[in-house]
Amino acid sequence: MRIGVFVCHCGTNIAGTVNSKGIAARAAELKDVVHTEDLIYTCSEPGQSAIQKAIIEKGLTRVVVAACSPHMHEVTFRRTVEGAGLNPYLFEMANIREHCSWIHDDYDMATEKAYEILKMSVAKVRQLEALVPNEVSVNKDVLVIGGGVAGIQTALDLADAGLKVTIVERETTIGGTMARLDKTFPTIDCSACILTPRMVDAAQHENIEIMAYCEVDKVQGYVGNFTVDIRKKAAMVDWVKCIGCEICMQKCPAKAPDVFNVGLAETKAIYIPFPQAVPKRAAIQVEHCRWFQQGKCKVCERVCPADAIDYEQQDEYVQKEFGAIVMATGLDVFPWEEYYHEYGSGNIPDVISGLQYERMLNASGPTSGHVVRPSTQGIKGQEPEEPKTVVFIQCVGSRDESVGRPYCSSVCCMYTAKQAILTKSHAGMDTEVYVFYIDIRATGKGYEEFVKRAQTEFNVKYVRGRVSKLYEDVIDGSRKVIVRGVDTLLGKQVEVAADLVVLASGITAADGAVQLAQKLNISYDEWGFYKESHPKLRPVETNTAGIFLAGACQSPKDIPTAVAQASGTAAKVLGLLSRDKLKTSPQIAIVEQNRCVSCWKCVEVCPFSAPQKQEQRDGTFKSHIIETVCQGCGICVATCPVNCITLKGFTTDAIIDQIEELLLA
Amino acid sequence: MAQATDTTQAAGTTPPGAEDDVKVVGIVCNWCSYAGADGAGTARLKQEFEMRLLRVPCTGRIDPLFAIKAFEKGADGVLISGCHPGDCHYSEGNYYARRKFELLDRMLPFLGVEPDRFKYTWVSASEGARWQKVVNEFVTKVKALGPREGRAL
Amino acid sequence: MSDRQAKIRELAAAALSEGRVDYFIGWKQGFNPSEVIPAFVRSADEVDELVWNPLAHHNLTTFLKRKMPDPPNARIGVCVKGCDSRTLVALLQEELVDKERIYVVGVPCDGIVNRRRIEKEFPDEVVDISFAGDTVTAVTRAGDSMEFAKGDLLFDHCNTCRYPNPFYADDLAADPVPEPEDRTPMWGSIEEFEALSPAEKDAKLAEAFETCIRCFACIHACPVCVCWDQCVNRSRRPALVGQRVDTKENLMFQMVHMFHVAGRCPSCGACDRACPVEIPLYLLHRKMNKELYDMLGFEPGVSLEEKPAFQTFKLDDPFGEH
Amino acid sequence: MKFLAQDQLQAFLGHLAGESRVVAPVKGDDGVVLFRPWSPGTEVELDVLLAKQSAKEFVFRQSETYLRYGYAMEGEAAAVVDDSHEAKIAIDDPAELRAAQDAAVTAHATLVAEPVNDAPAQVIFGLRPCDARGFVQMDNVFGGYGGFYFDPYYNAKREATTLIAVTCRDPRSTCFCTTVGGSPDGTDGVDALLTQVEGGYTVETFSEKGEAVLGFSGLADASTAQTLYAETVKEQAVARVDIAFELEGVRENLRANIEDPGWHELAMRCISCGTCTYVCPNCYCFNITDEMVEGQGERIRTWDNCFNPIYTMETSGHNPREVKSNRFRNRFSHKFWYYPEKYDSLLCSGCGRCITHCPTRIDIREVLSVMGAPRAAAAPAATGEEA
Repeated sequence: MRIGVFVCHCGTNIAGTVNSKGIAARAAELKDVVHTEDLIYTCSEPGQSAIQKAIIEKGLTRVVVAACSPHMHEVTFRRTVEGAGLNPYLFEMANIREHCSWIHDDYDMATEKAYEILKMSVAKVRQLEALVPNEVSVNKDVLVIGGGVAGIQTALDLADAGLKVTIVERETTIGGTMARLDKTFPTIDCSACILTPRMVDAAQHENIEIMAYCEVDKVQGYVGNFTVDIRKKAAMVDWVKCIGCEICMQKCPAKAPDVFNVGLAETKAIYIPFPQAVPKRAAIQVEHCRWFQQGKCKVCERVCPADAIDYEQQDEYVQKEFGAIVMATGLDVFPWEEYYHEYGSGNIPDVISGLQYERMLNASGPTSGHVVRPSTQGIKGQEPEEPKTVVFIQCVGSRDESVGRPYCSSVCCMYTAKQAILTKSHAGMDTEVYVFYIDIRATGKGYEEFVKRAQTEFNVKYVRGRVSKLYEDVIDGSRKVIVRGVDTLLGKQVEVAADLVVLASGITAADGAVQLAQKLNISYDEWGFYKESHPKLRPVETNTAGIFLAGACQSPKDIPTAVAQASGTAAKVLGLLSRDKLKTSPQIAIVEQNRCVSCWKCVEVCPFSAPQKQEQRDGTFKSHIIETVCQGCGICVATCPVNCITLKGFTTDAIIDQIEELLLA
Repeated sequence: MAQATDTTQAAGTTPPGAEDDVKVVGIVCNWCSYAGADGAGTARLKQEFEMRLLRVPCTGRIDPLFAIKAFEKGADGVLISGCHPGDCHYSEGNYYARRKFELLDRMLPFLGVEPDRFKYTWVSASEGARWQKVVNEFVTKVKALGPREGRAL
Repeated sequence: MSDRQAKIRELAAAALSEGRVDYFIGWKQGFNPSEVIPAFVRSADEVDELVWNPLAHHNLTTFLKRKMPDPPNARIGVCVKGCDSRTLVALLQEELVDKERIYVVGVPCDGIVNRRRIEKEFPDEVVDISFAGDTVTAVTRAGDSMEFAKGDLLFDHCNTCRYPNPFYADDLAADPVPEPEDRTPMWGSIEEFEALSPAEKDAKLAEAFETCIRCFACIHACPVCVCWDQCVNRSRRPALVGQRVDTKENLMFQMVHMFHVAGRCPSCGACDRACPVEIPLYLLHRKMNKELYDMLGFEPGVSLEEKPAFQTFKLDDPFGEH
Repeated sequence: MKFLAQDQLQAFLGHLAGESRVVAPVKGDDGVVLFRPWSPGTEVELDVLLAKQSAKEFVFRQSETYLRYGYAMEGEAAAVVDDSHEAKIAIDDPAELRAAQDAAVTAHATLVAEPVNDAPAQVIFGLRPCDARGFVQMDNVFGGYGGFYFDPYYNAKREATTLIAVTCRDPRSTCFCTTVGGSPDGTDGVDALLTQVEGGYTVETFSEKGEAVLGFSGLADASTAQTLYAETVKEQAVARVDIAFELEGVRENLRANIEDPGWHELAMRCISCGTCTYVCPNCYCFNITDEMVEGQGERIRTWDNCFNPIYTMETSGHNPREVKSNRFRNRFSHKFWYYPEKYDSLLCSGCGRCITHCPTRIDIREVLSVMGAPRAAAAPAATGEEA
């Protein structure tokens, strides 16, 4: 065995705290180590070729690189050693950066620790064996979870490239958040005018199947071969018959809160969210339906020209096979009412969220595009009042530790500017518009200019400072919302008596995102946003091979960014599925059958049913692990009492040797 | 977090070879805790010096006997860390591990190993700060107990 | 007692003469009349050597496990006490014993005498032990005799027994003996050890395991320890346990046994009784079962349906951080 | 013949401890009597006839390091260089490559090995004649009998050991020394023999090592009465040991009965542990293992036993004695057939420990009276895969 040890300086990242040269020299005393070397940037071209040079010229049969985290460069160096003709699995990485030089200050101690980490890696590399990947065939169909703009974009890109795509959308229509927006910044072009054609394209695309009002119930399998159980929720309407004529909706006597319009208006128990819905199909909200709640009514059944109503309908389950899965589950609006009691907890009618205002501005919205004060709505013989003074408050549920949302929602500054401008155009230029902000984040193309326009052209008054309190008061006979805050630029208290206050409520992960992540075994951060595999190098992949991210499910995004990422994701998926066979990791478990005592504990514990009872020539049964099914977790290995199951790359001997090496007096 | 910064003060201040020089083995899963430790490193979160990490795919891979072996071979503390329940990359590994290590945790004191010398916990890939806190608190406790020379286990 | 003995003989004879089993495992008197040992009876006319008395401590289910039956496909009749039946159930849970090939005679039990407690009382050798009601009379070779109250001689797990009647049996050798209303387990003598300081515990263990001779009696006598020839304690690859026979490795050796039977061992005490140097193995296994019970309310071998504790889990197991 | 007064016993042991380590039967807190290194003040347990284990362990260690070795990397290994590299990694000709490699790497592991054989002088006090005879029987194996292997490790300790035995005043029902040619007052291998009499012990010596112990000043000359008393004690003891089976013809019968199904019957209750062989004063099978970490290692000899299921496992995976009853048969046949054939001596001194310590009380006397006697024409053995 000829081991080569390469110790990285990583510039000063490592060498600043660890004597890379020193431990490289010391490593020469370790058994089987025939070559040691320290390199300034091992991952650089010269660094990698140094390794290859040594492998070839000194006939190294094992390689240890002491540098950064294997999560960073294990793949890189595996390729490097493979390039020099060495099996890539005869390589081990010692993490002396993230786990040492970056977390310690004392040079001598850090150096000592780095050497111990290196020794452990050498002990492990001695135990490694050459491994060869398996190949599995790939299912080329793609599942897109979420039918918002990101999901639609990914689906269309993939479908155009010839792949079969299934969009699973939990609402009755695709469109997501964007479908609820009026205009989009910075172009102020109509949101629906951009989106609805794409929705129709998706619906009509021969390669796309839209499964609306469905949810992913269970996911099994692995990259290239996922098996997904999908639950078709009972709409109480036969969608094959339904023609989306809306008659049921007009005749239905039962009112229900209008979720699509964020509660600004009411809809019916049987409903279609909006006129351009795709698919345009009705569904009954059972909890509001008279028939289901009181056992009488059935008006919809009587009026339906297509005889589509089916009160007996049950949830259905379908199972489908996919090669890749794209998460595009989008976002929800931060529930500010629960957190901002100083803003009235939602009890002040004239304090509304940005999304509510978006609906108000929308021509097909509850007020047909008229800007009104909700407190003056629905009063008999009185027209709703148009606000004369409108105040926008930014960063509600963003950049606010006190409500556990330290992050920036990244879209509020811009949509506030947009809404401020639209307020002028809807309610007249004479409307007083204030924006309370912390900082203006206008980083996108044409964004800064857009904000400037709001301030100059539309004379929107930007006040830098937080609003500490909102409360109602009656000033000269008319009801106002008093906005009390501070102007940090002038350094004085300001108070505005507003007719309408719009909160730029931030973005939070979609409701249920975490539960879904757990079904797919992908990781997520503390706010429920899905975690990318690497923030810079693998921004659209998850840690679970074959599962990708698109749009705001990963982090708050505006439309252009979401769409750009969605197309990037599509490209990644295409890259994956362009192959007919996939190499699977060879770091899997294997049974040494002549030692198996047939206790079947492995069969019991495996989450993937990889171990099977295999009949032997003598008629007895021994455990056998199906290579392509095994995911290499090693649960069976730790459960096997005789230790006759070996996890390649993480053998018990390798682990024990590392422990003993470390504890060696 | 507050605590983390507190314990940070003490981090890495022990000179090598001091009598409270202890050896601590950490066995962590590849997907969550190892990545969490990476995160802590990337964020330059200072940590106690004595922790040495061993990477395995999943806490489900860890045989309680590894911990016992470590103690037998002279470890002064053993830390096991993996994905939070529900987040296991292999969906179930940490559930099996949780049972095994709960039993180990309860048995070790009976076998003459002080409770503070063993801990099993969950640190996700995004919890670098938590990792720092876990390491510093654990190692500090082990240091307080000192080395376990001349112990049978 | 003797009625149970008669019934055992009767059931054994029937099973053998009807050809339902190839051989029948019970207990018989040892060479030393004060000892009872396992008996293997192959024909109905041998059944008279079968005995039942409070010295019948052997857990005969050990002879059902992998590699024990001779021939391997033999149909076997076996006697089980309440505690023995729990190891049998544990074996059946994992299909380590073929239900179809065994005929089980359950013997309701009112406590087994720990012979070692008697022997400790005499320097001389005990050659006869007789029972009259709750009085036990022991006679030595020199003819000295001493009387004991049976209650003082019982095994720890008999004093704390909650399941005196077999869980699993095809026939019973007697009507079930009264069972305690309260099935909450009691843990007998471990509290004393629990009370020691870590250093003291370590010292005690060191003292005990220093004398271990690694004879594998504990492991081979254990009914649920089935690896036998493949036991990882013998294995050099992986080398989980060093072959050096010293206190540390001896302890490690026992840890392997303990953790490999965790969740399947009802602490029947077979290992403890088999140990030639009297290492208190029972203490360790008892503690393990106590903790399992506190953790999960789990008792091994009390239901054919349940899975061994470590081959399953609950999403909401009530421990660990969340 | 000398006399050692009971009250002089501790002083006597103290005297012996002056020159050498003293090992004696001592009762532990758990009431278990074992041979343990003796230290002044420690009570010696002579009432309990047999210590749990024989004294074998102190000459033929259960686990003995007899070789320490280390690998050191020498030669030109480290090529500690800076960051500039022009990679020329194209050497096509394998021979040329090989040459380049050997030229480049002179680093090689050198092995340093050093034998270990500590044999401090020791006195094993309070063992029984059967234990002492056990050593004599084992001597054949390691002592180069008939030009066979001479083991320096065993012999170094054996020579440095003085055996002071005590007559079995009260043999147990499981004792059968007389059956196998021994005696409760046997002198085989005994350097000095104590016999318990009124108020103390008579002391006889049978070798130079034995005479050496007479140097103790606390010894008196034994009175005639004491001498006579000792004789009586011995006679009574011998009378109390039963002849357990007919030794005559055992070897032949074992050979004849090798395939007899009786072996299966007798082995039924055997759990195939190693207890009998490990408590036996002369079972000598051993195993050899290397324990190594980071180039530093020890070669260890540890007891093994023929009941170990993998005792005869071959690297091919084939195991000629996979069947339990075959291993069972081996132990008795070895002691009373194979061994005698090779060394012209039995390998059993009749201490009976294997009987009293067997978890299922398998009785060597029963086995030999059944299988060591003529059997009805051996029926084909019940074949079984049990092991």
